[in-house]
Amino acid sequence: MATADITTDAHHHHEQTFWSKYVFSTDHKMIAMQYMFTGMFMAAIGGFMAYVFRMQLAFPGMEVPLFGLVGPNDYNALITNHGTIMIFWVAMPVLIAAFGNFLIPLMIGCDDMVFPKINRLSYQIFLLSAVILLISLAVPGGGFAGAWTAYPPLSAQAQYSGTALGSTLWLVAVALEFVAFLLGGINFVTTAMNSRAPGMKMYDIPMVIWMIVIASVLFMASVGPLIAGAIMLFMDQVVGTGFYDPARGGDPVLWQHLFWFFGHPEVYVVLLPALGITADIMCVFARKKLFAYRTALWTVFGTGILSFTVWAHHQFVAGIDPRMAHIFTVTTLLISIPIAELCFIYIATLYGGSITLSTPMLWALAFVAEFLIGGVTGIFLGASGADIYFHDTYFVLAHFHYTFFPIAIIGTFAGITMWFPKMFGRYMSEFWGKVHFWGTVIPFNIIFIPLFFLGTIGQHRRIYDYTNFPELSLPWMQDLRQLATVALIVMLLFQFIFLINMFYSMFRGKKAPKNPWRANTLEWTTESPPPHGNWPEGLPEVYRGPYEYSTPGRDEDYWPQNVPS
Amino acid sequence: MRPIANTRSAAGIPTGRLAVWWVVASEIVIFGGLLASYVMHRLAHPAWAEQAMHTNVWAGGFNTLVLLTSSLSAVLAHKAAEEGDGPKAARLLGYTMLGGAMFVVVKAFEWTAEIQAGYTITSSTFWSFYYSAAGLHGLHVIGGVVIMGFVAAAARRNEELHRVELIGIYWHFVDIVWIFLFPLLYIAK
Amino acid sequence: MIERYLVAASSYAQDIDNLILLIAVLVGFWLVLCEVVFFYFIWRFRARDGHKAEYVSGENKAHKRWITIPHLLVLVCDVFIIYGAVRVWVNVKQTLPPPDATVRVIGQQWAWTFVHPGADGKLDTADDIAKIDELHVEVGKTYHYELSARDVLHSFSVPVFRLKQDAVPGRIIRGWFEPTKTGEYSVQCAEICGMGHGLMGARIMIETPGEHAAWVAGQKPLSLASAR
Amino acid sequence: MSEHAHEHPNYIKIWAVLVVLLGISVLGPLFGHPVVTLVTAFGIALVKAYLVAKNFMHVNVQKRFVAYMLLTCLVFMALFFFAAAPDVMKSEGNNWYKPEAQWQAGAGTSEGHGDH
Repeated sequence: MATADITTDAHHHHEQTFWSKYVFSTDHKMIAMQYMFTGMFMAAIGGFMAYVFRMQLAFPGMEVPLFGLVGPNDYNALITNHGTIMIFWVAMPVLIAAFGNFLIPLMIGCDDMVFPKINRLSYQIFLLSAVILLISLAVPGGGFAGAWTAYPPLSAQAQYSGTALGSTLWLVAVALEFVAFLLGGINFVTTAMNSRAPGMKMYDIPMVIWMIVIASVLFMASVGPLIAGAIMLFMDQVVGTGFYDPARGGDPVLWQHLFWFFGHPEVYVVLLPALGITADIMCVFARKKLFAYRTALWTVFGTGILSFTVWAHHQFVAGIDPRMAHIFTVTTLLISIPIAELCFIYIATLYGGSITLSTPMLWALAFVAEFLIGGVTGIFLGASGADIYFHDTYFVLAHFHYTFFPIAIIGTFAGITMWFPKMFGRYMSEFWGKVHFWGTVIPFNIIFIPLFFLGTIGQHRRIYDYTNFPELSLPWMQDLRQLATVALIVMLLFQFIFLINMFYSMFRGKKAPKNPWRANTLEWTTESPPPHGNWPEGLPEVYRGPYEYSTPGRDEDYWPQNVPS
Repeated sequence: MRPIANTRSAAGIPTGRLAVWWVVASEIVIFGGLLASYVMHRLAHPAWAEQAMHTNVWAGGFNTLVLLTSSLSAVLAHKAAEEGDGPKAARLLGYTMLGGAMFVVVKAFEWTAEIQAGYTITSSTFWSFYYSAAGLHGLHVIGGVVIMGFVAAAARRNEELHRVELIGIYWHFVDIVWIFLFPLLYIAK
Repeated sequence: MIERYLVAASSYAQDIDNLILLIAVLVGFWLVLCEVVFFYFIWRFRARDGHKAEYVSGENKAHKRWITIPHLLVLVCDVFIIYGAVRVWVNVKQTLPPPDATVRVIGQQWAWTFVHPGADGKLDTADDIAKIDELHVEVGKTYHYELSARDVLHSFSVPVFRLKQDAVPGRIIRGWFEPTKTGEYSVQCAEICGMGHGLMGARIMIETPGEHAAWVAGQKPLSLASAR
Repeated sequence: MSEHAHEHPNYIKIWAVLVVLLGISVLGPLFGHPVVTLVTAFGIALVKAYLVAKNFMHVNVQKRFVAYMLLTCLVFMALFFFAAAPDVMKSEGNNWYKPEAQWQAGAGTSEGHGDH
């Protein structure tokens, strides 16, 4: 990275040591890399957990290779932490923090985040939270085992859970993670609002930036009640208060409201960045303008606001007043309108395009195709009458994996393969990228389609051994479970191809030029990788929207944002 | 070294102030969630009125006065900073910090008396809310005083004067939270 | 649809299955339509030499029609689904028909206690029958259940009834069911409740009036103390 | 740095008003009438918060979206309150009740409702 030594008048560089360059860096690109690799590391742990408990489900009571026997509390701790890690330590850091950090300054044409030191602090708190979470798995009594939703009284009182220290550390880790993302979110929003390149107006901002910013706003506006709830839960655990103890005037249902008031917007917090990444990739590789940019943007605003009004559909049968269910059924089904509209916009964007099926494009298209399945199965759960039956079955589980997997895994791979040349200045192997793509997407469907089916016939969640339920341990059901487990192992093994491809390409891949995909947005106008300060020759100015592909009357089929007309 | 990004202002509000507004917005939902939970429980338990009798209205009222006054000196510091008078701003911020410290000291005496009278955080859920909500607010006061110390030290040297306003906005927000906590915890009986 | 694999044994099970079928048909239509168009576009507009992409902004009315009309149609489908969901919900959860008998269902770590009213048909009398993990009901009769939890959250789930209701400590929740088929079926706990959650299954025996009377007659009444 | 176009109001006068309002809210309960207490406690808290936000925080001279942003957060909290209250605040509802809470309510005074 010799380019980092190019200095401008405004920047004087002293020799960067390993520590100041890679560990205590305030450069947004380095912080993005820190978030990304920490997220990948946590994904490996979460994936390993999935392997262990899927093995237990497929072969109950068997000693799982690399782990050993899975006891009931181990099982509960594994599923709890799998969920927590995959959402809070994989989807959030990679989709929002890593891509947000990397893309926001580059795509809006400025040299860094507005508060580089707060940015660094955000990562450090995040790292601390990850360490605390990992420690919580190893403390006496075992890790927290009350499901990622942490419903009290199970989560609040050690006499019921038996994991006194594990529960508290888990809660502290989650709370710290929220603090990290609040700091990061304020940085993202402020940067995108204030530091745009001259000439970049509201409708000139690339979709992915809008989405990350809206996601950050949603996060900031929804997480507060849960932070308050976490303080109360912490007090219940540690001090012995009775906020959630009905015998002492508390109410366990309060936590459910506090949790899901955050929990549902949180779905959109991770969904939106993935949608944004996909939109940008589809436009580049279809050589098309995003269909109805303004409509799409306002649809996303609408989704964001609506997402605050639907949370209690997670609680239909959880003891809320049955009359409230009607309101939340209506709002939940209403939110299908903007999401359907976005989906139509994505499909319409392909119309009349010139589509190249490169690796990033494959991931982006797979995101849309798979997320559709996750989206429509949500309707069953949002409709109160049908949810009576489906609640807490594997149908729910398969549904949200069909949303979260496309978001957190497919969306992430789309983003990484798209911006890898910008991040490291080299290409990844297309061939191995495609092998990895098919090796991930096909097994993914083989894992979860059987689980949809098992859920539909009444298999309930978070059970470590179905042999206790004669109706659920028929031989053919066990076969389906084994099928899902085998597919999972295949999928996990294929991830090694990605890791090898990524690390090999990072050092040995073919050198990439500034703009390998012939894209319009600003990040492609600087070096690959961009030096410290991003544009050594001066920051760019913006003259048009981000999606001017195949504009009539031009020879080239793209028209970068920074080229004067 | 501040990035160029920090000096841009496409939204029409200086970056620092914009960020503080976002901090305030996210704090609103934190305290909002806590207070909404408290109000629900309070309305559900009329019997808590009896517990609330044992809070010290005069201590709470005095603390309200202290915070209102400290807000006054904070806003006067902002005015001084805008006029470019760093040392005066620093002195006024000093009064605000003094107010914050006094608030915490009064709180300490008040809590000591209550705990000695047997009203601890686990006595009942009313007291749990009382200590948790006031405690969270108290942490914000302490945090504000600490940050204000740094801002005042810089302002004394006529540096970073815009930060006087930023810490002031935060401080007024903490004040407003107390304006609601005071009737909720002390007066409603 | 579900009935092929799981018996529908309550009066409202069929309604819930029908609602699920309705949703499946409506969303299935949209899913298939979207996926077909999506993959068709990918194939139809693949990159070919000497072929440039069209410039479609999508901002004018003629273009926008392609998304506004479908999304209005989605709205129409939503209205049908809401109507169906609310109707089922009101019937299952909100309005309770007058009961023939009431059973008390108590969840605790990690077992279900079922208190049957006994021969006199009333709870809290000397002939109540308390059973662990065993619920006996009579086919064709309307039951109310009174659900509570002793320690943490549990969820009273009877898949053949398509019924599920969380048990919350500190609350008594009432609901109803009417068994329509005899047999022995599974009762689950569908809310994680600690280490033994995976063991917390019970059985429901749906009996003919004769069988049920014989079962009641064969039980020794339990003392009142254990019933509450 | 931005130029503040606004005039600085007389802060001391606003502070004096706030202190008087504080006095009223402390003395309000002495009348012993619940409605009076309600108004003096929470009505005045709203007025005080408005005065502080407008004059000390200068919300009124910011770009309009700052006020909208803060108000939106408050609206979300109100939404949260009204959606959670039917479960948490009430001691009985459609087909459910809380035996503990009803027992307490029966033992305690029924007065105190409408405090807020």
